[in-house]
Amino acid sequence: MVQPKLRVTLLTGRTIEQGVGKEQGKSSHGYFEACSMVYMDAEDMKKLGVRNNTNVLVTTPNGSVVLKAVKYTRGSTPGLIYIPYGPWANAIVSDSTTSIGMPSFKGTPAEVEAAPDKPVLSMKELFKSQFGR
Amino acid sequence: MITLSPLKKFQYPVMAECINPDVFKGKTTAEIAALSVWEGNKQKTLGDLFAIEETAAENPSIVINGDASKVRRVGMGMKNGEIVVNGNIGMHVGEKMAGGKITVNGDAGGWAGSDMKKGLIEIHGNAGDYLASPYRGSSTGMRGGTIIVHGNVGSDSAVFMRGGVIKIRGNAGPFLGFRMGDGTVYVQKECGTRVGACMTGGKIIIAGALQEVMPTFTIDSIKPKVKVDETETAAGPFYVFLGDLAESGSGKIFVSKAVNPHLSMYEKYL
Amino acid sequence: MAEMLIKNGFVFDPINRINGEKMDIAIKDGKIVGSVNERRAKKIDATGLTVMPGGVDIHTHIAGAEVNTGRLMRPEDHVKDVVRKTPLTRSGVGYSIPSTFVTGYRYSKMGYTTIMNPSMPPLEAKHTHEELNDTPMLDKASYPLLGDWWFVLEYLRKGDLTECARYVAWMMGTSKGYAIKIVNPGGLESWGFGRNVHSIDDEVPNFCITPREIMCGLAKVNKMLNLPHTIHLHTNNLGLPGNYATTLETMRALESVASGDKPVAHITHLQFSSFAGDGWGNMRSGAEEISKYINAHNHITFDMGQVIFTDTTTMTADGPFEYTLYELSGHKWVNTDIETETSGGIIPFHYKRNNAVNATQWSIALELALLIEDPWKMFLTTDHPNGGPFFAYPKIIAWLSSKKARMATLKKCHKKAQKKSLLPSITRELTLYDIAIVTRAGQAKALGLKEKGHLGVGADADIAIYNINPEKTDIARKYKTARRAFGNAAYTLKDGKVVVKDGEITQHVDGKTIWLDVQTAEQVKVDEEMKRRFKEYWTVEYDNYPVFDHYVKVPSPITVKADV
Amino acid sequence: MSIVKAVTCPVCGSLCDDIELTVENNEVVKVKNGCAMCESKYLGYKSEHRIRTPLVRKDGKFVPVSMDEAVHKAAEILANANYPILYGWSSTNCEAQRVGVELAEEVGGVLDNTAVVCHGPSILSVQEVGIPTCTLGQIRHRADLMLYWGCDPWSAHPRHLERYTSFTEGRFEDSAWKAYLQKVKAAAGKKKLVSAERLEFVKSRPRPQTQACTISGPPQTLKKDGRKLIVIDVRKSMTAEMADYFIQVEPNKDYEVMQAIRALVRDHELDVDKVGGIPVEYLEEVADALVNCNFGVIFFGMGLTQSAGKFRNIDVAISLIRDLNRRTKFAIMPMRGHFNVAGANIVSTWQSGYPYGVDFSLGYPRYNPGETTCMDVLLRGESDASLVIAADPGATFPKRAVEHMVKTPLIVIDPHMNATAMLADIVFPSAFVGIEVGGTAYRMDNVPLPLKKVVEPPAGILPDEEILKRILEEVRIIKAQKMAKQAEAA
Repeated sequence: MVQPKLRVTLLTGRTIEQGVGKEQGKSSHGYFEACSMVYMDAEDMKKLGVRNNTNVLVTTPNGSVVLKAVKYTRGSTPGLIYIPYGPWANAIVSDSTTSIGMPSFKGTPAEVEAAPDKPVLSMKELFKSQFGR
Repeated sequence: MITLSPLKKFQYPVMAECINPDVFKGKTTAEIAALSVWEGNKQKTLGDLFAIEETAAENPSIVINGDASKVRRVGMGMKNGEIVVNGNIGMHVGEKMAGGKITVNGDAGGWAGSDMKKGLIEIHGNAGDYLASPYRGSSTGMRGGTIIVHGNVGSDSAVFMRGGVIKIRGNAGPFLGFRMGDGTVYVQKECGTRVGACMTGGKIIIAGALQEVMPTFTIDSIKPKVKVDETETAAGPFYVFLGDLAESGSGKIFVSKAVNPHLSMYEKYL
Repeated sequence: MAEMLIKNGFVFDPINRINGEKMDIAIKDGKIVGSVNERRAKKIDATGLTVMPGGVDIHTHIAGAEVNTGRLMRPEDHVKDVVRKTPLTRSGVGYSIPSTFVTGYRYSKMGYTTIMNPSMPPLEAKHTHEELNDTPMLDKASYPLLGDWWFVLEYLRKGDLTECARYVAWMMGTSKGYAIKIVNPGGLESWGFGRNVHSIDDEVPNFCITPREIMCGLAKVNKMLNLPHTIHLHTNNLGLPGNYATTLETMRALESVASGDKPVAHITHLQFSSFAGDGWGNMRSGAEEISKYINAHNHITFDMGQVIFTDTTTMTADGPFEYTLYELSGHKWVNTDIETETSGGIIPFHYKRNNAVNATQWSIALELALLIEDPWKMFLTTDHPNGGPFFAYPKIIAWLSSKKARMATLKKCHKKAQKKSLLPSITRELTLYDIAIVTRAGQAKALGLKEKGHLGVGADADIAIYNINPEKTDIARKYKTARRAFGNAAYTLKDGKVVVKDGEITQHVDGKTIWLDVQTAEQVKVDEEMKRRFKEYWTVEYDNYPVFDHYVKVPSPITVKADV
Repeated sequence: MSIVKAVTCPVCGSLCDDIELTVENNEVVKVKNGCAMCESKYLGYKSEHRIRTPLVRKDGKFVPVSMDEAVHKAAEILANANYPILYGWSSTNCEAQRVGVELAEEVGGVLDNTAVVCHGPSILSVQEVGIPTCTLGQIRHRADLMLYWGCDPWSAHPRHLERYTSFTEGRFEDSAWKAYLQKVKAAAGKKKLVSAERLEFVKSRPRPQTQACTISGPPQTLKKDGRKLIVIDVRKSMTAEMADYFIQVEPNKDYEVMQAIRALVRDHELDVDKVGGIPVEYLEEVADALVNCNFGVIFFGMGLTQSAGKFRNIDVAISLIRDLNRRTKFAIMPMRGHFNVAGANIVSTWQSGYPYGVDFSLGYPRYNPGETTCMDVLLRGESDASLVIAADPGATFPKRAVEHMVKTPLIVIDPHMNATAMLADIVFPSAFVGIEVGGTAYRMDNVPLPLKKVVEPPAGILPDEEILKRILEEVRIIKAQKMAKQAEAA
C-alpha cells in the first residue's frame, strides 16, 4: 500500500511551551515535549489518517524527522504545518540564507506522512544520528 | 600574461584584491609573488598561495587556472586589461570595476560586479546572489558597463541599479532589480518573484516564465519587441507593466506574452 | 613623581593673556606647576613649535543611543575608512560616525583633550556613559535633554521655579550630566503626535506652555542652581529658511534673564539658526542681522556648526527637523522618540559645493564667526557630525585664519551662493591667539571648566603642541601648513602623559567623565508618591532609572552649591 | 528570607523590570509579576541541567578539568585558529559582550550574535531605509492603533500587551482592557446564541465561522473607543484571538500584502482583486485605519524576518511607516527575542561600527552579512574553530551548519548543559546573568536596564565576563610566546 503523502508549507517558530522548556534546560523533558511535535490542521490530519498525538514523518529536501502530530485548535490552517524551534525542526529546515545569514525557517515546502510505528528520537539520539556525538 | 594556479584547495577566505591588471602592470613575477594577500586571518604573499608563471602573450593580462571559489575581490576596481578565470571564482569579482574585461569560465560568487561603473564581465557558469548590487546600506548600485551571465543568477541582483546592462541567459532569483532606478536587465529564462519591487525607473525584460507580477504594478500596453542594447533586441510580444506604485515609480517590466498566458487577465485593463 | 618640562615653545594661553611668548611649561603629577626639578624632569623640546592648552569641544555628538544608531545604519560610511588594530590601539571604523576608540584617537591626534557630548536622553543615559567609558584619550561630559521633559513643562507651567530647579538638580546627578540641554523647546513634545511649534510663542499641545516660557524658565533655573555652563540651546525652527528672526526673538527673550555681562545662554550650531529668506529658493544668510545683535549684547555665546563639503550623517534630538530633511531628501530616516523626555532623528546628508543652499550654509558659519567681533563669544564646531566630521577642524581653522583659504573654497561654490556670500567683503583673519580662544580657552571658560583651556598653575596638564613656528610661518598665507599642523599634533599630553607624538598614538589612556553633583538645600523627595508618578510617566522602575556609579569608569564629579 | 524588588527579567526582549523575587538561603523561591517563562527561569536555574565544572571531551566523553586547564586549552585553539567564529552573546550582559569584541579582534575571528537568525534582516533593512521608532512608553502614552505583524507576543513576549501596548494606561490613551472584556463578553454572548441555535436546530448545517477575517470570511470589527489592536499573521495565534481585527495572510505573501497597502496609502488603484489571499477591499479598510489613527505602531517578528523575502519584508514594513508619517504619526519596532540581543548589537556597533557578522580577520572590522555572518561561514565550511557563548546554535541552527561546527574544535560557555554544550569539546560553566551576576541589558526599544545579582553563583562558577577575560589574557600570552619563538628562529 502506498502511504498517502501531503504536500504542505513548513513553518517553524516560538510556542510558549518551547519558551518555558528552554528556560528549564534544553535536556529537560519539558523541552523535549514542547519541541518534538508538529501542529497540523485537523482536516489535513484526517486526509492522512493521522490521529491526534500520533507520529508522522516530515520530509523536506534537507532531511526528514519523526514528530508527534498535534491538532491545531485555533482556526484552520490547511496546508500549513508548524514545528516549534528546536533541533527537530532544524533537522529539516532549509538552510538557504539567500546571502544574508538567515536560513529559511519559515515557509519552505515539505511532505508529511503517517508514521505511527516510527519513534520520535530524543535529542541525544537525534544528535548521535546526525553528528555522531 | 601572468598565469596563477592555486597551490592548494583553500578552506579559508582568500582576499586578493591585488589580482588586478593595473596592479600587475610593470611588475616582475617576483614582485607579483610578493604582493600581499590574506588567507583567513593570516597575511601571506600571492606567491605563498599561487604558482605564478609569466608568458609573453599580451592578452589576457591575467589567467587564473583552477578552483578559486574562495578567492575574493579579484579584479576589484580594475580599469584596464583582461582577466580570464578558468574555474570558479569567489565573491566580489570585478567589484567597483571601472574598465577592462573579466571572463569567468565557471561560476562566480556573490556580489560580482558590485558597484560596477564601466567594463565587461562575462560569466559562463552561474552567478551568486547580489550580482551588480551595492554594498550594505548604499543606495547606488551598478552605474555602467555590461554583465553577461550564461547560467543562472541568485537573489537580489541589480539592486539599486543606476545604469548599464545585465543579460542573464538563464534564470534569475527573486527581487531582481529591487529599487532599480535606471539601466536594463534582460532575463531570457525564468524570473523569480518580486521582480522590480520598489523600482522607480529603468527596464527589466523577461523572455521566460514569471509566476506573478507584483500587485503594485499596472499594465500599460503590449509591445511586439523591445531593445536590450545597441546589439540586441528581444522579440515579443511583451506585456508592459509600470511601477512600482508603492514608490510612485515609473519603471518598466516587459513580460513575454507567449510564455505567460496566466497574465492575460491583465488585458481587460487595456 | 612624574615631572615634565616643555621647553622653549611659543605659548598661546589666552586665559592667562599669554600670546606667543617663548616659555617653558612645567608639569607634575598631571597638573601644571610653577616649576620642576630641571634635571629630573623629562623634557620635551618645543623649540619652534606652538604650545596650546589641549583642545576643548563644547558640542560634538560622539556617544549614546542616537550616535550609535547612526553608526548602525551607515555601513557604507564605515567601509571607506577602516582602522587597523595595532599593538597599542584598538581597531574600528572612522568617517562621519567613528567607533568609540577611533573617536578618541582622532581627537587626540588633533590635540583635543576634552569634549562635550551634547545630547543625552536621561532614560538612555546609561548607554551614553557606557560608550564614553570606551572613548579613550579624552575627558568628557554630557548634557541631558531637559527642554521637553514633562516634569520641567509641568513645573514651569505652574510657575514653580524652585521645584523645577530641584528636579533639574536631581536629574543632573541621576543622569550624570553637566548642563541643561534644550532642543527645539516644545517642539519635541509636540512631535510626539507628529506636530511641531513654529514660533517661540506657539503653545505646546496638552501642556499649555510656550517655548519662550521653557527657555526663560530653564535659564532662570540654571542661575538658581549656579551651574557652571549656561543653558545650551538649539533654537526653534532650526534649519528652516527665515529662522534668523526666531533666533533674534529667542535672544531678545533671554535678555529678561540676563544681568551684567555674564552669558545666560549658549546658542549651539548657530549657522543652522541663521537663515534668511522665505523658502529654499531664496534662502540666504541672516548672519549680518544676527552678528549685529550679538555684537551689541553680552548674554549670548555660540558655536559655529560649520558645514563641510562631504558626505556626513545628521543627528539631533530635533525629530521634526530631521523629518523635514527626510521629506527634502528621501534618504534613509531614523526617528526615535523617547517617552516623557525628548525625541531624535538621523539622516545621512551630503553637503555639496554646487548646491546653493549647502554653499550658503558653509558661508553663513564663517560669516558669523568673522563678523562677531569678540572671539570669547564664538567657538569652533561642526556640530559633529551634523555639519561634518570633527576631523575637518583643521580646515575650519584655515578658513578662519586665512582669507586666501576661504576664498579658494568659495570660488568652487555654487554661483548663486558666491554672489550672495558676505565673505569677499570680510578681511578679518584670526590669529593663533584667536584660534586658541575659539578652540579651547573660550570653550573652557563658557563651560566653567576651571582646570581646562589654560596653562596656568593648577590647570590639568592637557596640552597640545603643533608644528607651527609663528615667527616663520604666517598661517594666513601658509594655510595648508596650518591645516597639516592642526590635524597632526606634534605632541598631545593628557594629564601630563604624552599620548600622541607626530600625529600617532603612543599610549591608550582612559579619560575622566565629568558631571555635576548639584547640592540644593532641600532635595527632591523620593517617596511612594514619586515612585508612583514615575511608573505613570516611564516604563521603567524608579530603582532602575539612575546612572549608578559603576557606569562611570573614571569618575570626576564637580560639586555645585545651588541657591535653592 | 528577603524580597528583592524591581528586578529585570533576563528572558525576552521586553525586559520587564518590575519582577519581585523572594530569596531564601541563597535561592529564589518565589517570583511575583513574571510570566510563565520568567518563572521557569527563576525557579529552574538551579536544576540538574546545570554544569558544575569545566569539561573537556576526551575519547568522546566529557572529563572534568580545572579552570586553568580549560582556559589554556580554549586559548590555544583560538590563538592558533585561522578563521574562528565567536558566536552567541545575546543572553549575557554588555560587560561580557565588550570583552567579546576585544577577544574577537585579538584572535582575528568572526564575531556574530543571535541577531543573525532573529532580527539581523531587520537591521539590514534599517541600513537601507532607516527606521521611525520610539521607546515603549511613547506607545503606552500615545498609540491608538497597534498592529502586530508576523509575531505572537502572547507566546514570545507574554507581558508586552499589559506593560507597553493595548492593556496599559497612558497619559493620552486609556487601556483597551475594558473594551477587550466587553468584546469577550459579546463574543461569549454570541457563542451562547450560536450554541442555543444549534441546540434548537440540531440538524441544520453548522454556520460558517465569523470570528476572524480568514481568507474565506469577512473581517470582524468591533466598535469600541480607544486603542485598536490589529493582528496580521499566517495563522490565528493567541494574540490574534485578542485582536479587534485579524487578517490571515497566505504564507510567504506578506511582502505583496504590505506593498499593496503602501500603494493604497498613496491612493493608487490596483489591477488585482486579491493580494496574498486577502480581498483588496479589506486592505483598503486596513489602509484607512492606518491613515486615520493619531499614533500608530507596527510590531513585527520572525513571521517577517524568517519567511520568503526576509529582510525585504522589513524593508517594505518600514517603507510603509515612512509613507504613513506623511499622513499621521507612526512608529515601528522589531520584537527582539533574547533579553540582550539588542545589547549585543549595540556594543558591537559602538566598538566596531557594525551590529553583527563582524569579521576581524583582516585586522579591522569588516561587515557583509551573507559573507561575514557565522551561519554562512559554517555552511561554506570555512571556519576552523568556534566559541559559543550565551546562545545555543546546536538547537537553533540548521543541521548542516551544526555539522561543520562539530567537525572543528568547539568551545561552549553556558550555565546549562544545552544542545551545543552536549556537542562541544570544551565546556565552561558560567553564572546565570541577571540572577547570579548583574550588568546591563538593552530592551527591544534600546533602553538600557540594570540586571541584578540576587543570589551567589555556585562555588567556583564564574561570570561570562571573567571567563572571557581569562581566555583573552591567555590568548595574548600564547601569541606573545609564539612571536618570541618566531623572532628567535629568525
